[in-house]
Amino acid sequence: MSGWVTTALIFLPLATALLLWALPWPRLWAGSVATLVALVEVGLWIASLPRFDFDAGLQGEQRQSWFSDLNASYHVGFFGFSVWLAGLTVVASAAAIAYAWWAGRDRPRAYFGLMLFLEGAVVGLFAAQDLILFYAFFEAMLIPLYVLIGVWGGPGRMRATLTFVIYTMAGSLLMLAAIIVFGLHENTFDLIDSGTGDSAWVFLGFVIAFAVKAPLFPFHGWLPDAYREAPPEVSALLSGVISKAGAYGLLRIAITKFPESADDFRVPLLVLAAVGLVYGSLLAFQAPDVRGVIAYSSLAQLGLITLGLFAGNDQGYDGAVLQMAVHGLLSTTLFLLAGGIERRTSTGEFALLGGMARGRPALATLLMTTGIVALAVPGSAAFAGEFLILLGVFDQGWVWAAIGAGAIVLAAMYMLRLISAVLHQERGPAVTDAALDLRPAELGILVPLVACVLALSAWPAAISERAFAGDDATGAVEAQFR
Amino acid sequence: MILGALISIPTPEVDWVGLSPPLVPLGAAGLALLGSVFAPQGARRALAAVVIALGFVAMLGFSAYVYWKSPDAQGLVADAARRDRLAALAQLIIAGAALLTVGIAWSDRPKQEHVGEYYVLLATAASGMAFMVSASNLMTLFLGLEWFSLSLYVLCAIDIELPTSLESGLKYLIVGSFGSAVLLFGFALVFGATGGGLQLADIAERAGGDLKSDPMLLVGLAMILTGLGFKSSAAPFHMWTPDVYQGSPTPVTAFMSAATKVVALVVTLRVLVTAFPAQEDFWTAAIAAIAVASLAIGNLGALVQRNVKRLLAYSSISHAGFMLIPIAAANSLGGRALLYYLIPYGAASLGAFAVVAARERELGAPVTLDNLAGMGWERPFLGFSLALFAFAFIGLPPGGLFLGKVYAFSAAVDRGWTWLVIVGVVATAVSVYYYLAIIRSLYMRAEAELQLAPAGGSPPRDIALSASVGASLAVVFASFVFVQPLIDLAEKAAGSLAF
Amino acid sequence: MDVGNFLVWVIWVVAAFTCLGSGLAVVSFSNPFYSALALIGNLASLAVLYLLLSAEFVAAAQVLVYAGAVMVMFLFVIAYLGGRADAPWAGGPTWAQIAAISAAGALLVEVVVAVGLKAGGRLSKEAGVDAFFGGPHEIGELFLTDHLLAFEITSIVLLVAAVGGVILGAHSRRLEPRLDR
Amino acid sequence: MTWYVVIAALLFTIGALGVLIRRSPLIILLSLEIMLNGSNLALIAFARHQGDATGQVFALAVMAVAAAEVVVGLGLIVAMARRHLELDVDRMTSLRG
Amino acid sequence: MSAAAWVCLLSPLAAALAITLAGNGISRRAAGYLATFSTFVSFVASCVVFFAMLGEHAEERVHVTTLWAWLKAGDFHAGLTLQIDPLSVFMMLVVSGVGSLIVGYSIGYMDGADEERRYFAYMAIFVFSMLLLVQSGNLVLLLSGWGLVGLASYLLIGFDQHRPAAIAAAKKAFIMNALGDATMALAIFLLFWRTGVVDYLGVFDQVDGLSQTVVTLAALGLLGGAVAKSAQIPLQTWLPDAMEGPTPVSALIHAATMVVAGVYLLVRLHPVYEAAVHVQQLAAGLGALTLLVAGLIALVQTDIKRVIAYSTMSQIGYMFLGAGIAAYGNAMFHLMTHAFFKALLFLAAGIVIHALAGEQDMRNMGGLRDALPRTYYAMLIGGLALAGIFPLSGFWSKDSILASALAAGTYGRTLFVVGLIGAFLTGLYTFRMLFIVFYGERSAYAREHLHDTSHGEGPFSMTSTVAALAFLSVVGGWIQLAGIWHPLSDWLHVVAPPKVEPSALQDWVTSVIAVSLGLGGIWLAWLIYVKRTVAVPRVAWAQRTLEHKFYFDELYDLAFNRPAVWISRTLYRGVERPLVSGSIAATATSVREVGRTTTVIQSGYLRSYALALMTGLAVLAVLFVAFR
Repeated sequence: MSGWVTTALIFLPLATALLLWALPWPRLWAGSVATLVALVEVGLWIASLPRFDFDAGLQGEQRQSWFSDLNASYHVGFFGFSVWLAGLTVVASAAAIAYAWWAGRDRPRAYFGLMLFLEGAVVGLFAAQDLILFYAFFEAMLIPLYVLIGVWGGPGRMRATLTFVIYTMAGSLLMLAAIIVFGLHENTFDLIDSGTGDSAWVFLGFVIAFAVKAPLFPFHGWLPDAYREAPPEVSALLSGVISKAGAYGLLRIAITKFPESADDFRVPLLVLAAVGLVYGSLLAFQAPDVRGVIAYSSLAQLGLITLGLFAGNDQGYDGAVLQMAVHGLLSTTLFLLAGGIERRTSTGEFALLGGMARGRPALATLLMTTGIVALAVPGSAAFAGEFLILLGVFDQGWVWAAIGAGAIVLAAMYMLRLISAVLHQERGPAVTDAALDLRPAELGILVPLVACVLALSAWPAAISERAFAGDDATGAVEAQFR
Repeated sequence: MILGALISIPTPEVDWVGLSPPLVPLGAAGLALLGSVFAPQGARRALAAVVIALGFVAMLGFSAYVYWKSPDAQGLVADAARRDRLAALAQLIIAGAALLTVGIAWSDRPKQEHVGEYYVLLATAASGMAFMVSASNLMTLFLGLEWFSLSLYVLCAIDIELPTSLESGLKYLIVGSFGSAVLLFGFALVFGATGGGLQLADIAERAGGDLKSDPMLLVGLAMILTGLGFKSSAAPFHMWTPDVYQGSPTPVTAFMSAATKVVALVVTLRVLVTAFPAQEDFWTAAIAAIAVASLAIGNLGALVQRNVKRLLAYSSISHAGFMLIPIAAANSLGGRALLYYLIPYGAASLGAFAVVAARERELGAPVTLDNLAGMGWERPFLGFSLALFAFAFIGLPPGGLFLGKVYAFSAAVDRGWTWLVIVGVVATAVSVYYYLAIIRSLYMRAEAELQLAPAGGSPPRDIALSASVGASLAVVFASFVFVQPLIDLAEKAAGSLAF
Repeated sequence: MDVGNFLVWVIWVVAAFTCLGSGLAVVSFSNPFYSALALIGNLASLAVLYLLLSAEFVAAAQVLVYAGAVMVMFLFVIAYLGGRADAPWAGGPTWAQIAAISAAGALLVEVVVAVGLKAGGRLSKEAGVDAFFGGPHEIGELFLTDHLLAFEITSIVLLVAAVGGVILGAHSRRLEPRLDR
Repeated sequence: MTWYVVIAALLFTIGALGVLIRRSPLIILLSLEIMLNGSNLALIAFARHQGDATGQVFALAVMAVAAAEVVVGLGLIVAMARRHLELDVDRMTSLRG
Repeated sequence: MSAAAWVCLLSPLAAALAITLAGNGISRRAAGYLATFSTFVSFVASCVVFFAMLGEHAEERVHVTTLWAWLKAGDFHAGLTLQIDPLSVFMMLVVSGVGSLIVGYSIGYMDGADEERRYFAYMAIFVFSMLLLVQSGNLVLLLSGWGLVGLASYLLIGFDQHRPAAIAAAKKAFIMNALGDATMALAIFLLFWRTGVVDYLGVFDQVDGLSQTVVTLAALGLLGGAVAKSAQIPLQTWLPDAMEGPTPVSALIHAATMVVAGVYLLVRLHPVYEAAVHVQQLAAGLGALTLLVAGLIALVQTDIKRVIAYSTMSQIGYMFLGAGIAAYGNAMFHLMTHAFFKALLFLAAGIVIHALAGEQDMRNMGGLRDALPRTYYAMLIGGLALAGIFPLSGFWSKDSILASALAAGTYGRTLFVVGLIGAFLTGLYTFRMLFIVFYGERSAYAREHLHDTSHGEGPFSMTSTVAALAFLSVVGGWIQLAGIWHPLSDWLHVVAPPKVEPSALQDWVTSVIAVSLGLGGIWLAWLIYVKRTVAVPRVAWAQRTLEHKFYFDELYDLAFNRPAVWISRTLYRGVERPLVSGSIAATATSVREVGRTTTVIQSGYLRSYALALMTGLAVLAVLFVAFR
């Protein structure tokens, strides 16, 4: 895998975004160009996959000095797990952009430019091998998100978006402090060159930033509003892709670069993750609307992924990566479906929905399939991920696995509640005959996503044994991916 | 005998090239002054603007040349000033800021009186600044300060038919003179305490040893910090800033926010590092405290502002705080950080005020967050630019200010003052709120709240202003990408000082 | 203490107290006209102190430039505007005044303490100076050699001030507010 | 010599006090002059003390600067008076917050 | 052989996918045929495997085949692996055989129902899942099949999507099963970390080396799954509610196949249970308790399907009992015969319900013997088999379990007594149902709604299935005649050799007592419901307890459901809103408030600006001199 592919994956959407903003495209072109570019990204990623050697370390590497006195550079490349996350990003972005194109958005040039900008920033984040570059992409994501939610969001968007950005900024700024302290101590900001740090404070700086971004309990104050008010495809990316940035950061930086602190703080973090898992599940159970359930379930899932990451063994790491990819796809699909439902009924309130399965087989099938996989029915990809995570964390103490297993029962409760409140029972007052089944375009967007999930259900090892070089997760982490 | 002595006085050699950065705009000012007196009324604006702009272009060229040709610092005119890369780089930034200001000011007062003098004063201010950054003794420092300050006092009040302009001018004048007087008394005390003349280098030579913690010297130092802190609008010496920034003509505000900061901070760095290395413990702590105060007051004060100029004024206070962090670090990384930071900061500040100026002209009313509404959609270029400047001010990539903060914080960490970084980080988090408020106004208001341009449609396109905004944007973002060349520049410039 | 020195001491005391008293008067008079007149007295007494400090040229300049030219301008403007009184000490002391006085007092004490601490050292010992010290020759030579640049800049500052004065003092044809900030 | 500096400090303080408590801009300008003169006295005293006439040169320059400040200040005050604005710094509070 | 096994497994999945993807592209009827065909293919493939295996030496009959590594992480490895051995072949035959019969029956039963295609897709998914369960070669795949059958059960119980009761029942079933899945998963984790493998053979190899605690915990966890899936106490309450689903579903999933998965599990994992003998005994005890409790509850049920459902619980209790005392062959034998006669009962009941336009309440039936004679006979066969009357299939299988219990020590003899009481109850409630439905006066409802049955009691697809099952219910038991002829036990011996062998005497004693007790029950039912010479004793508290099913639902509601709802609401009101979101709002407000205060200082008064400067200076100077 050539380094230019990595760079192209990052900068193709960014450049297209600039072009969209700068040139006076005809109204209908913006969406088409954006969708096309998003698909090209997917193609590029797929084409690069066969050339990726999953038994080796960093690939698709490119390095260019940025400023040498602090030893920062434009250094990008992919590991096994990051290539999957990048894949998740391009796939989910393509779906989101195509969905927006189909649904139609006001001021398309601005809108699609921002979406592409977001995509580029996230891919860059997963590829960055330099802390300053990583941070730059981490923060750059916020710009499009702020505007996308603030301009195209729902009625409560102002509060939602402001809370979201300020909260995440506050977290990530702590990380900036941590990065600088770490980078100056190591005399380089390069993730490959630098050694391990031993300062617990620096570690916590990173952890809090990622915990806010993910979010982990109790740093999720921004989550419900943001997920509810954003346009559905933006919520999809938020929960599907961007939340993974937090988990990725924990894996790539916090755990890898601070092995001692990670060990010292293992139990508190496991506690937070477990509490988040249960808490998110319980709140999802009482959420009154579709997006509320998905939002809180996302909180729970990120807690689960964190459990896996801090299990500290192969199963935990592999499972976490697998679960990141699977939850990303599922969450994207669910939010797009929620968007479809809201489009038809102009509400997501359970009290007003119901009975949508009748006469809408495609909607019912897709929502049912996605929901059932999302509640981790055994045999599904999500089950595989959760199984590995809990298997891994069992080694840290059976109680974690027991809590996790209990939370999965709760997951079944809230997800079935969602499914039946939307699809089953009596027809809700907001559901009219004008609410049609999914259109072919929507199917064209959603079916590939679901197909990916089902394919992963048939072969989860595709990711789980290809997440780390030679499927030696612990070894790779101990070697700091060098 | 007296006559004979007079004839025999050996006048010092004058290095005209070294002096060129302040002299060139001064010459242009002279030409423009003549023009604005003798040229016909209708041509005065164009004539003055073009002459002054050319002067600034030449100043850019000369300061670049001086930078290039001055790897080793040397004295100018009997060591009254220094010809070194620190000064040259600062002059370069000042020249750029002044040039962009001409573009911003072009449409400001087409039919007003004294339009020629307006540009003239801009040029004298710029040349005074250019001089002050190179000044190397207490007297030239003081004179340089007064030189550009007086120009600015007049510029602030130049809209004499506006009460607010006069108010801001008078406030600036009185508090400014007060600050100058304090600075002067501080100079006097330092002069008295060290007894070695006025040269900064000589002061350093004598201020060590048993004078290290001499009370008179320290009180003098406190007064100098106060006077310089006043100019860089650092808290608690900042209080003139919001009023003056708000009341002054917007292009003047733009110029002040960018260029005055450069001068004040570079001079602060030069004076402290050159003259008071022995008192480092004192002034680093003081500067750190001032930085913290500025960060706190600037950011908290900005939270509740509605007037955009005032908001940006508070933001400039907070950025003064950020830029004082590397000075407090007192290391060569700090020098680099400060000089790097100034470049994107100056550009962003100029650009933001430029957009405000454009909006102000369009609306014929002061720009508030409310009447900014919808500008992003109606004036795509200007609105987009203002949004980007706001993002850059927050320190979000890809604005150069992000790396400015990284460098500033690195300098503090390098000194071991991580707590200062934490303060900076918290301040940034607070600042997010009001910068986002600008963007919210630009793009996120409901249609009903949009403030459309007044009847008569959109004003004629102001190409000069747009060009200035575009140039500012380019600087802000290019400084993010091309860090190495800028850092090299800054490193060599900081090398002029003995850290 | 001989007569000459006593005389000098008396002159010093008188000048110093005149200086301080007139300074206080400037600050205290409610009528600006009187304040300005008091400032002239202040400047004149300062000139005496300058003379005592062997600064003949500065003293002369003080009287000519300051007390003469600058104060005439002041008086002219005051006369033009009419002497509007504002009584500084009318009414009870406000918190602002108290704060002002305490801040100023604190600073004063600080400087005096600093100087006093210093006084134990070298400040009491004066350097010996020759007859030319502070005379026009020496000052002129300094201005043309070491401080040539300062000299030139002083003229620039005055030029700038002149331009500014013209702009601000000139009659404006349009006085209706254009735009308020 | 100490006493000269004390007088200078006193003058400086009196001037500062004037700025702090007076409301008429004219008198504030006068008070600023007193502050500058206090500095000048200190400069000249130190010059005498060190036998270094540089201080006197500085004082002369300051005089010129003071004159320049006065010119601009008076110009402003005249401009304000012409606009029929009240000459009271406590009434100049349209810019605040 | 392995190819046939894979075909057997995947053919229903392919059918499900095809039906889903085709959407409206195929007719409803075609979907039914496709599903039936695919399950029939599975059956044929099972037969192929069976006959292939017959030709092999007994010791060579265990085959493991892997398609690909399903899940891998470090040391952990779970392949997409099938283990084909006599036990799984036996189960494959039962599942695909009964499955294809019942899917075929559905073509007639579901004719005209809305969204028939969805039904057949679900049915196909179920068959696939059940086959995955029984064929899987490792614990992870077993758990997958375990969960997937739960899913299919959920989908099919809630097939009637607009009925809230159906949806609620479906959710209940799924969630209780998810609980079982969770404990199973924990057991698998434990086994993996102690043995390093998850495939059966690997685990069994090492099970002896494990500590008693580990084995006990693992066995308990696995038992949790078995108990949930097989609706044994304490996780039994979902099964009666599951009768909200269509009747063929009840027959296939909630009688013949899925609910007996727990028994399969006990037998399949018998090395683990034999190592943890207390847990095995616990399973037997739970089975005995369930068979008793379910039998009692069945006495007061009025819904025909619920009566059968409780009888299912009760019969599975026998199987648990058998598996728990290590009489594996007998347990599996009963599993098979139960599949036949219980499916028969359900399908016959289905015909009754069908004929009465969906009515399930027995009080609205009565006297249907004339209208539905063949159904009556079918049901009679099923009832007799269920009651264990000679020589029907139930007799052979149930008695063999009871006889083994008699041979299994004191504990076994205790259970034996319970089993005998159960036999009596079985006769009683079965024939209570039969007599109420088919004898006596026709109810008003029945008179009004009964279809004209002159030209047959149902479509061919239904009647033929019932006939086939009736036949099997009669002869199915003859495959193994206690003490004389036991090919089934021999077949399974290589996988699960039983630990108890009842003597011929014990067999005889058991048979005599059990049959007479069964007949006694029937006789009592006759007296009460036909002759009406004996009145039902009225004991109010007992009746209420039975009608409330021993208050299990109420207890769980109180212990789990309400607390969960309450906790989630309280968390929202007490943590989420005030603390998590509230803290943000509070921080924002207070920071803004501080900002407002800051700007109050910015008063516009020039003199205060100078004062601030002066103050700052004074502070700075004082500090400098103080700290010099």
